[in-house]
Amino acid sequence: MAGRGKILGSFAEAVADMPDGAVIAFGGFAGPGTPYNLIRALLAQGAKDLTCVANTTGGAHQPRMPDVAMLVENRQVRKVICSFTAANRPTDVIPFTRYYEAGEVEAELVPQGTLAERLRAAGAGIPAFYTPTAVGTELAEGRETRVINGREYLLEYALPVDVALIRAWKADAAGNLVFRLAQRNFCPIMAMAAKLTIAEVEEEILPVGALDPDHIHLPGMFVQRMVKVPPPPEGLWTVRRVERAR
Amino acid sequence: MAGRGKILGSFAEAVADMPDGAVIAFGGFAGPGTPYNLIRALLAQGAKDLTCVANTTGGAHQPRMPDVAMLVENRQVRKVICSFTAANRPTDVIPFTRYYEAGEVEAELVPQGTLAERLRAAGAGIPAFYTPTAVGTELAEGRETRVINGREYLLEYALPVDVALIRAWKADAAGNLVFRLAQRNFCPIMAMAAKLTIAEVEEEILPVGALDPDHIHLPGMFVQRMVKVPPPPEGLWTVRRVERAR
Amino acid sequence: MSRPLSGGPAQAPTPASAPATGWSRQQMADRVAQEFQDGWVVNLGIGIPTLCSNTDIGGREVTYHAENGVIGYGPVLPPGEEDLHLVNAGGQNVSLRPGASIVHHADSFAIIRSGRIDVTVLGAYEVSCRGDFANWKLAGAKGGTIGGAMDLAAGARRVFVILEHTQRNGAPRLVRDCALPVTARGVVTLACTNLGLFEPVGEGFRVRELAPGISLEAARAATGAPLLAG
Amino acid sequence: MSRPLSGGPAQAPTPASAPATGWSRQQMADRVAQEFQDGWVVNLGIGIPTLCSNTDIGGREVTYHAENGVIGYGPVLPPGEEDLHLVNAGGQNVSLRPGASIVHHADSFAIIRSGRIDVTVLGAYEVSCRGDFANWKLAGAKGGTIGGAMDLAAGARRVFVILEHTQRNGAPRLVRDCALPVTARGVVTLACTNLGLFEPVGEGFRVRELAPGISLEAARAATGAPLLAG
Repeated sequence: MAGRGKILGSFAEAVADMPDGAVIAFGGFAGPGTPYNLIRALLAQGAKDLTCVANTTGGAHQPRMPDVAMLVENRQVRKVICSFTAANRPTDVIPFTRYYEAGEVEAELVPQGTLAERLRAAGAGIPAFYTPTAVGTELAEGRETRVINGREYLLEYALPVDVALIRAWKADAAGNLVFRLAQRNFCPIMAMAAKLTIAEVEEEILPVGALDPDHIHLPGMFVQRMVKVPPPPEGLWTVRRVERAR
Repeated sequence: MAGRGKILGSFAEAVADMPDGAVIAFGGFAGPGTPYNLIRALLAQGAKDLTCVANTTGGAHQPRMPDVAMLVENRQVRKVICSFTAANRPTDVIPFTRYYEAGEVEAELVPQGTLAERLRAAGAGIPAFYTPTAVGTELAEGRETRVINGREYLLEYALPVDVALIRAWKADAAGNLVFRLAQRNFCPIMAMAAKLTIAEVEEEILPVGALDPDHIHLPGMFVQRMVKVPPPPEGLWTVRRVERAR
Repeated sequence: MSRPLSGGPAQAPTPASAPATGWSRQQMADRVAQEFQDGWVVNLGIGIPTLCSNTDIGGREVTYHAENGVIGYGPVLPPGEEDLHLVNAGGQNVSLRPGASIVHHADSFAIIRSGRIDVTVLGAYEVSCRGDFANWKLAGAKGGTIGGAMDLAAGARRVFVILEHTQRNGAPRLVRDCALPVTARGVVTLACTNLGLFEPVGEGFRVRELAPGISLEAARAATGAPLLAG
Repeated sequence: MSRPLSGGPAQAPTPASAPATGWSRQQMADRVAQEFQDGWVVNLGIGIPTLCSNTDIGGREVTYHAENGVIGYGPVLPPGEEDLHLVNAGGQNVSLRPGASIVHHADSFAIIRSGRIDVTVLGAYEVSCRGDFANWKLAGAKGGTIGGAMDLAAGARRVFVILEHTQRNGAPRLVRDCALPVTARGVVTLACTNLGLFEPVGEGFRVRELAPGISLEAARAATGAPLLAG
């Protein structure tokens, strides 16, 4: 379980072979866990016709950090699969909205727990499952439901992805990852759902064996490439976000 | 998130109100994680007509430690749900076999991954899911299957339990648990599938806040009762097991 | 963290010449937080509900759970004191309480769907007297903001909503039937507005409490379904 | 951990007066372990397969995964040196290799079902030339020993089986159709017996290699399906 060359020297190198048409999952929830540096590298790399799986396309906060909506603006995205395709507050307008309303990008709106469970199912070899979420709503119209023990449930399918881009706190050269606090969020389940996982790592990547096996949140078998985030300003780090004024 | 009286002084007290007919999951895999002390207390408490969910009913090893088969021998069990209902080696005979072959106890044989996933589903509010496991075997005969993306899958239902009995390494008074190495196995998912979880804990139970939130394997909301395992001989500890001679 | 609490017995209505507006956003959150029972696991939605975690609820202890897997967070931290790795469901930098733990997103929603959340408090555009509510899609909008709301609505043991009693044009948000696409049906047990606390009971809303200065007549006039006195 | 390896070119058969029995249990495990490629994730079943983790496979590195969520274990430890919190799928006290990690049972089988296991090596009672195999239930038995075998058989990228070539009464275990209830159908790509390495190829077994002293005729006589020479 040696390093096997999982550690790369640059974000550009890490995403250099991203093919057009890839299905990419982006970790992160409101900042922590978001792979800002990998998104920036993907903007420069230019792969097109992407399907982007993420909790949001990016918020209405300042300062704006690299987000899925920037890939949309850069004409790299065919479709997004998210639990938010509009701003949290009706009075806000997020950058994604203009492209979506103009029909320049598709969107599949998925409840957040269903999104998480579909990714988890893909990583668990479970092709489909039933959930109580969204029963009786517009999202369930025309779809298959099933009554189990007297309650109605909606059939949902696994959501496998080609690539997961995530951010972690600590790593060893074998790819074992540790997340700090709210940074964990979607990152482990997206990696498990992916054929290829690329992680940007905040601390120096440790030698194999330096992490306690009981503290590892994502085993190295799920992580193929890692890049250390350099100090700012070269590397992008999470900053305090403020609500955009109404 | 104070202690809320989760720490009890004895195993007898912890299982005193176990009702007849309870569905009980027993953590543990080949030793680590097995709640030996709670099983011993349950033997003394005497609840009957139990359904026992566990990986095995106990092996053919020596020394024999408290196991589900002892509850069977004690006439407390109506049914077991396990991934082994015979000995690993055809030449061994496990204590359970005599009662099972005599029709004195029922058994449902479930593939181990399906057992784990059914417990996980119960703890995740997922009532049913599809799995590739056991398709084309005797276990799938007469049961519902479904072809998804060209492959055949078997429909499986969640397995909720009334009580989970588990063993952990460290705990705090809020019920947050940490398992050591192979001790984790079924313990967290059984607790998540249970209405009531009782844990025997190997180390002194720590004050609330003493555990690193990133190192907790099972949040305290899933654990209602804890008992510290006393030193031997009063408390039962895992011992080295040897294969019973053929 | 101590804040003045509203609620309690309704006071005499103010004169009609200065129409009472009832509770502020923080007062609504404070009033709802008084409903939390000792030992509850509570999930707070984006917007007004997140204000509940700043409310002093006396000796009762509740565990705040956020969709991103943070279990046991505390008040929002002031600028300069934030931990940038720690946010609640609204993206606010919060503190951790002793005994906190972290899980990933799938386990966080396992907690939600399996009924481990004693109450979720959500914002809403509309709530019906049958307990339906709508909070994810505006009329004519192409996009939506579901987040964790549909999972919470389907999985939590109780669903409370907090919303302004009327729209800006005066149209009621407490109605017989939701006009907007619903988030879930028949799940809301308590609606808190700036005018008071209201329980959907099928044929109408039962008035649990009115905000100071709010008369039953004023509340009725602003409501799109029957109001049943206490 | 270094052990003498068998395999390599078959040697001349021993005289018929002293029938060759081929490989020992450890030699079968050693031979199968030589098939492991650098970087593979390998799951070893109870019995003979667990012996593979003691085999020296040179500079290649594989990660041993056990059903109980231990990822990256190493050789079995001798009495007195065990860590009682650490067992493999066979309940043996093993060591950990650097880079090891631990997951719970549901995540362990997530790894299995999602195709992350490059190969599983399982014991078997029977294997058919179509790649079916049986390893969980004996004829007439009421109970069974499925363990993780059905999940592994359905999920692993490759399924190897290790078994004695014949039953004690001489009846073949490599057959056209399994007589016992199958564990999975059409999944076995390599069967290692005391007589050699055999690949189920539909109409029969292709002979990859014979153990030292084993003739093709002797292997044919002990096999219940056509043997196709390499």
